[in-house]
Amino acid sequence: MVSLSSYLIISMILFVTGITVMIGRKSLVAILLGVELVMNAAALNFVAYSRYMTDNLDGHVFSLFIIVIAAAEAAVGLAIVIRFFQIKETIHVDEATQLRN
Amino acid sequence: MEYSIGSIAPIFLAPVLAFVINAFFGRKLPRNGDWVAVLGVFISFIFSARIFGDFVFGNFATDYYIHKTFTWFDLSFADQIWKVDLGIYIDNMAAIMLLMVSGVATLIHLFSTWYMDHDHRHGRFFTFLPLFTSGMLGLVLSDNLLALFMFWEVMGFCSYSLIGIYYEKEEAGNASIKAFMTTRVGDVFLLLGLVAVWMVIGSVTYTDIYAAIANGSFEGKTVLGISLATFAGFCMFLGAMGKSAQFPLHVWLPDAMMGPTPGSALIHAATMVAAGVYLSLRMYPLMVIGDLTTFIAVIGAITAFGAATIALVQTDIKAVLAFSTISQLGYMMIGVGVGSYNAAFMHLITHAVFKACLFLSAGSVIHSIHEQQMPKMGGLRKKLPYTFIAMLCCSLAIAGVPFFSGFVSKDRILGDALYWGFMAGQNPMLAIVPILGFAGAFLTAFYMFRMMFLTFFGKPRDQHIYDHAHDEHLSLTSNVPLLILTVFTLGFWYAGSLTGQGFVKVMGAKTEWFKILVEAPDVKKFADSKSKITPLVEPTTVTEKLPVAVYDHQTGYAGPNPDDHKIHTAHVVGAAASVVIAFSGIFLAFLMYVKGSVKSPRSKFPGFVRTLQNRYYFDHVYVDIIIKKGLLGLNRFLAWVDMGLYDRYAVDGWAKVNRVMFKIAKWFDNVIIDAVGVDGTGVAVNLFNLVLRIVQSGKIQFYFIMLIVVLGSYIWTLNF
Amino acid sequence: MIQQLLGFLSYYIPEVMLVVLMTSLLVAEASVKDEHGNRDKIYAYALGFLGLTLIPLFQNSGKAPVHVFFNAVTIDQFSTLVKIIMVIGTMGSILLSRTSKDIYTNLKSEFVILAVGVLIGGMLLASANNMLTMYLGIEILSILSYVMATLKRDESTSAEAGLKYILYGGLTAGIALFGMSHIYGALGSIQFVDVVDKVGSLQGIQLYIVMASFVLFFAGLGYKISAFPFHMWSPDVYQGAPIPVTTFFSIVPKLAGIAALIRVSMVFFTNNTILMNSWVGLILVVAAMTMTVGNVTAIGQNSVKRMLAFSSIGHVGLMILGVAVLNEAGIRAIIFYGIVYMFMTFCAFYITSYLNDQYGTDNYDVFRGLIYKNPLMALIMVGTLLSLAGIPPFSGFVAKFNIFNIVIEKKYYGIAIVAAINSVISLYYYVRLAKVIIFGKADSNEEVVGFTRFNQTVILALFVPVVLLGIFWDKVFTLAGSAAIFIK
Amino acid sequence: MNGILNWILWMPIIGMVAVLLVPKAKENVIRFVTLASTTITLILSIVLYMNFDNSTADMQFVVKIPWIESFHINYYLGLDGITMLMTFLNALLFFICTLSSWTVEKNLKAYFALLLMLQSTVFGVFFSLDFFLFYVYWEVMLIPMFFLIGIWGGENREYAAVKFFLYTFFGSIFMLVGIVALYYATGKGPDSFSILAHQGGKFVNETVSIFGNEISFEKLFFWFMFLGFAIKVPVFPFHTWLPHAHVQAPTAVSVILAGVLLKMGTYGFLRIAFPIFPAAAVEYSTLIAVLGLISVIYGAFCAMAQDDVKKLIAYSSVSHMGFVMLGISAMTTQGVSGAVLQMFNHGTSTAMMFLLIGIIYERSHHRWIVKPDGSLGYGGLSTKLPKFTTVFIIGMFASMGLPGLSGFISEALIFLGIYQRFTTITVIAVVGLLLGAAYLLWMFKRMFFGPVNPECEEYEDMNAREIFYMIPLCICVIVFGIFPSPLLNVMKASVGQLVDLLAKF
Repeated sequence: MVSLSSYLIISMILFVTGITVMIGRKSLVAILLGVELVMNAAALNFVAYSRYMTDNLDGHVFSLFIIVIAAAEAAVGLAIVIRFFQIKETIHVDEATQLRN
Repeated sequence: MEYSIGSIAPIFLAPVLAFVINAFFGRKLPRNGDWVAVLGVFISFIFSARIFGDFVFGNFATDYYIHKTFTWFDLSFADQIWKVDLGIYIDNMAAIMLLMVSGVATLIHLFSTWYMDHDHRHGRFFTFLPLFTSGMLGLVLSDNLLALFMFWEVMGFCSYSLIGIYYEKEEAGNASIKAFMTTRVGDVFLLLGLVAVWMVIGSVTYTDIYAAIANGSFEGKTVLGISLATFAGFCMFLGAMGKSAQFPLHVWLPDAMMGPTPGSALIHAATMVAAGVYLSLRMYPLMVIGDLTTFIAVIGAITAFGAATIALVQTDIKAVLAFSTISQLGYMMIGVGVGSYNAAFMHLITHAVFKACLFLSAGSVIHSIHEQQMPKMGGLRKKLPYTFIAMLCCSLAIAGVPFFSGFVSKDRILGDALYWGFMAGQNPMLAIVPILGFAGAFLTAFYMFRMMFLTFFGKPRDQHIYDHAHDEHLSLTSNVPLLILTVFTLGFWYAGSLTGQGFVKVMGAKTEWFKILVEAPDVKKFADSKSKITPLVEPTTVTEKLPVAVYDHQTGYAGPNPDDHKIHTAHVVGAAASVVIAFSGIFLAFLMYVKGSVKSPRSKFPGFVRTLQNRYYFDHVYVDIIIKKGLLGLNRFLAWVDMGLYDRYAVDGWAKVNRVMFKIAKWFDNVIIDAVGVDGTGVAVNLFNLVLRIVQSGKIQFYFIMLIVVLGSYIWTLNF
Repeated sequence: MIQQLLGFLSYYIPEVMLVVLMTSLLVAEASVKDEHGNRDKIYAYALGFLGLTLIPLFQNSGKAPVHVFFNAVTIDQFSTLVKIIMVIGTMGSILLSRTSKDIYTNLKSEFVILAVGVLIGGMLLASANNMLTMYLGIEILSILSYVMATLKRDESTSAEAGLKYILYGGLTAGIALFGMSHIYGALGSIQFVDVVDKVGSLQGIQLYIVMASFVLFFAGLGYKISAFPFHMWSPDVYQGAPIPVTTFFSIVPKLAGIAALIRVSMVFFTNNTILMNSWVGLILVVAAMTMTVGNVTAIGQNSVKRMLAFSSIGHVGLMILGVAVLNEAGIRAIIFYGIVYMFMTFCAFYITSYLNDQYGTDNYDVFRGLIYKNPLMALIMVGTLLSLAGIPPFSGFVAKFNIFNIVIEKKYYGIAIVAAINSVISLYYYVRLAKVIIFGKADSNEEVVGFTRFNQTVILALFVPVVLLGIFWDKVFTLAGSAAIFIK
Repeated sequence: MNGILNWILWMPIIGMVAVLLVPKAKENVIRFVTLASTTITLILSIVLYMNFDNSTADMQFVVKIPWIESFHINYYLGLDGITMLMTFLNALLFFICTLSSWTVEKNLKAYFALLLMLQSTVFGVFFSLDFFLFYVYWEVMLIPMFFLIGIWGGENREYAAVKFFLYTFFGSIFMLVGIVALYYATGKGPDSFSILAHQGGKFVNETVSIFGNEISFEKLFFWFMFLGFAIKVPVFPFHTWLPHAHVQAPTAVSVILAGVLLKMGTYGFLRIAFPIFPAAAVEYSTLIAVLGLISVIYGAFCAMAQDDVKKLIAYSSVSHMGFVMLGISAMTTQGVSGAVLQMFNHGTSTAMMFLLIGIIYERSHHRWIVKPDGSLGYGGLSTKLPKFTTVFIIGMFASMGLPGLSGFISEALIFLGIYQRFTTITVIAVVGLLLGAAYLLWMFKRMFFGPVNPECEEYEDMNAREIFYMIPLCICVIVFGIFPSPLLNVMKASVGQLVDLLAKF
């Protein structure tokens, strides 16, 4: 029997992985992927909670919206990364240090 | 006798009016308005003379006084009553002072019209001279310490202006500041003493202070652990020391001769320096209960002797007179200290007369030959016969030769001092006071006649100067004032007897008038007088005529007891000694400077002579060490601390702190992230590197780390 | 059902109008033939339409508060007022973009479209009444903002700004979502209407979970209002983005974020003392840190835009204090602050923008001696700076005064002192710029091109409220006071 | 008569608007419009004085109009004895400053407009009986000052202007916190922003909690207010903005700064800090007195070391305002009366000094007593400029506290007052009098005595305009030195009431 805690643990792992990727990886695309992971962790939580803890479908609806939003965000994000690549000819995150005090 | 305010006020107001007229219109008036000044002072002389006449010849009572007050300003609100009354207080002493001040001042003004005739500061001089006089007259008239202080300061200002009248000369400017500042040292203490008395006793009117002393209000009151009477008396005496040029605040007086000679005459004789002694006399009861008399006597003795020694080596005729003034003021203070109240006051008057005359004579000499240095004079008695007569009489007076006024007054002081020092059972060390007094008297006789001989006798040392000296003619403005003053250097005016010791009486019933009329304030008589603390109806006239009392020393004074035969002995011994000392001093001067049979011992003590010439290095210590090195150094240091240190670092430092904070923030971004983080050595990033085995980090990611860390810490803080 | 939905829509006319506007603008832009021609018609249309949306908004402001769309959205005084401010803010930014050279001519209508889109998101956020709508609002707001930040697309700075914005936004949005999910788990509902009741009865571990999750949730909102420690993106983005965008960013998303934050705070923390105490402690620290970091960092800036960006962080710190007090007075203070801050920001950015157009940079140096070149603009700029610093008689003072008021009413003296010290720090850098403007010597006496008569009139018109609201603020303050949050 | 305060308050603003309407080129018109405005204000303030009722400590000529009703903030003006003196001083000094600014060349129009604005704000500070209004005026005053120093100042004017602005703002922002705290402490009632309503020690027993510590409300907010006012006075150690501001400010602004603005600080103590927090004031009076004492001595020491004559006078202001603080901290009738009188007298005498320095500056274009290279900047001015010297002597000796001139009575009263509470401090403070004389005389000697400096040969004596505007000050200094009653009678009821209040704690 799959319990709530299993889902929560998985989502926690997803979350931590996502954060770690965002912090650690140097590729902009990888960082965007990290964002997706974090969002998916949340979406998973919603669904799991909706299934186990509550009697409504709010969580399910929420996770659907998350998927849509994540897609939109990824689209915009990739567009910006492409723009960045066109200008800098790299997607290495450390190149984005032009703006500073 | 009733006095309306109109018969008293002109004494003070006439010279003030003269000042105002001269200040505003002096330049437009003929002769720059000098006649206005003379007239103003003369009017006050007329009114003073009337009061003097009434007091001395009309009433002839020791306790008669006039006291009128008016409210100056009033701070009363609801049930708090506090107001400041000023008033006029004339007793015998004040009446005598008024006559002396206005009389001497009139003559000095008259003389000045001649002396200053072609001077380019003529107008300015005659603006301040009447103000100066009015300051002194106001001081004498006032019934309380506050008004006294105000006039006291006005005189300080006038002396500043008169001494610095030739301000284009460097020394004049310095001398004027020195005069003002040195006296100001005393003044602020006088103010302090005044404030202390006022706030504890509730009034600074003389009568109220006397009443407070009689009622014991001073007992048990302390200021900073010292009894109030001692504190206040000491502060006031410091004020008196400043104005009356007592050691160690005497340094300004010699320099005060930078002004025109008649101005010096006014400062040295009738007005400013007299104010200090006058204050000491007014506050004599306070000095007594404050146990300050011994201190005063010792200070007086040191001043009297020390100034006399310095006078020995002076070559400038005015400098000799200046130091003699200090010395004589020392005698007056000895008089105050030893309880010789009457004689001290008499010496104030006699000294004023002969010192004014001496200065005017010196002025006459200087005006005639345009030279102040005595070594360049000599033989002038033929050229300046009237001046010579005047100066000789005055010198005899100051030396204490019988029949002259100085003998009467100074020898009474010395007699009392002799008794006080040797016979009154005091600390034997205090015998130093009469010893210094007599030694000073000898020196006085010597240096005065040194001056006389160098100036008027012998052969001209500088023939050129002698030849160009103007001959003297009798004229109202140039030498009649001298001669008038000369007349009053005779002793019988004051003593009523030729010798001053009561042997040959010439004035009948009024013989010894001075001695009878002037006595130390008997505080007990004031015990019931109305206090100022209660509101008075204004204008109030408290003219009281108390029963005539025979001169009778009350117990409670440290002064000599007239019943004691010892004092008589002391006076006789003192008089005899004085005469001997005076003549021996004159004789020694004669031997040294006319006969030349005694060599001056100067060459044997070059070091001591140099010390004397440098006036015991007081000026050096004050100006060069205390002021220039100490005070200015401290000032510069503090100013540097203020702007260079405090303002720059502590105040502007706040801006710097902000900038540093900003730099830290920037450094965080740049160094930690770029240098440290990118190179893989930064602490935070490096930790992640180790854990995650991911090689590098970047700026955006640093933001992430910060965010996570802070968020984590928020959660941690909130939940545990 | 349809009838009910139409009934709901009657409250939602402004948003609907904006959606219509946005789509019609897309069409209109597509029909523009000359790519580099001016777009005055589009501007006139957009501004006029935005002006029209104010009418239903004002109508809404008179109505009784209500939850619409099945508790998903609430229309109350507070949200309506915030929306009005946001609409005016958008109009101002759009007006600025018309002349600004910072936005390429061919992208001008794009700016308008995106701004209207962000406005829609902001409006949704301001009246969001459950976590989903709130999340949607944040994301609509954010995603369009990312694009706006990258609008100067040929420049690396702009691209970098967009990049930073989106990466940071993605992370915080993810974290916030994660937080929301746990809140949902703990409380069993995403509706604020239900949350209010359930929060009151929380016990033990649940309390901790909710608190911790809320902190995560706060990351999403805190990032939009750039509160410490979520502020780091904002100076970079503000600097990299074109000036009209920066202007827009410092008004609309911020206000929407604050509105959401205050609503959430009221929902979660008025019914539970334990939670409330924790939250107030946290938010006070956040506020103190936000203003301190913002003001201190603003000191050393040489770019005016960047300085204003950091200073806006400082102002947000003050506005957050209005959240911390959790009462009507706080809301009132925030609304008033928002109104005033909007006008001040406009004045400052307008003038900066024109100078930036003239000289190609926004360094302090371009302001040097402005008083000799254009005295009126210089005086307005100085007045605005003084107002930002909180000097009477300008309205910035009144706004700050109100913040002090609510804080001291709650007896948070410590934070009042921090705010006071921050005022001094902020004055320091504002005066630094004012000093340059007035005391500096101009290099040349050339006219500043951007200040046409029309633009000057606009700036003057924007400056008038800055002064008037500092003197006669009673009416506006009463209006702000009517802005109650409707929860149940 | 009731609206007269409105007229006085807004007359300068009317003048300012008029000045702004005049075309820039018509400089004489601008000057005369300004002069007309300040003259009318002066006349109105004299009318006010004549209609003033000495017998009551209540506020007179009260104007009260609701302003911000949500907070019960009123446009609330009133006048008592202390204010009356300050009003007259303000009107007089601005009248004189207008005349002394006749020769300003740079941007005359803006200068006069700002000057008039400054006058109005200063009146506002003195008249306000509503805390909010008071604070607004207090702060608005900074703006014209900032511009006046920053634009028309000397070489280092920017630094001075910013420093003045920031320093004062630092103090007043804390005051704002205090004001708001008072509003809530009195329960947001209709009088909660009224200054008068808070007076009388109503907060003695209240406490506040800061970071978990219970602190007396009075003590805490007394210090908040203290900070605001002490910086304005300025009391050591908050004094360092003053020399900068004075040295850099143009003449008229220095006059106003020293003559009126510094008095706002002490006025704040008398009107706000002491009556509202009497218990704290009494408790900390020793500390205030010590700070005052340090100001007196330290200011005097620093003054003596200055080579710049304006800086010297600036430090002398620190010293003299120290006396005012001493008088205030005495909390006795004499002390407080003396302090208020000293506020007025320092206003006139320092104004004279600054004006005179301005006059000589117009001729020499420097202010060095001793130039940085060690040579004298002036010398022998007495010979060249007799009229100037005469006026200078009057101003200098008044500043020094010479009896017969105005400074003396106030200083004497302060000493009488302070002696009753702090004997030791009195004994040390008299040294301040001594030092005061020393630095002034030394400066005077170096500037006026000695041979005529070749550089000074060309200087002209004061012209008719300069003499004309010095005359009123000379009259004030001399007449009020001899007859202080006109000033003391006006304020004694107000002072008495304050002292009565403080005596209860």
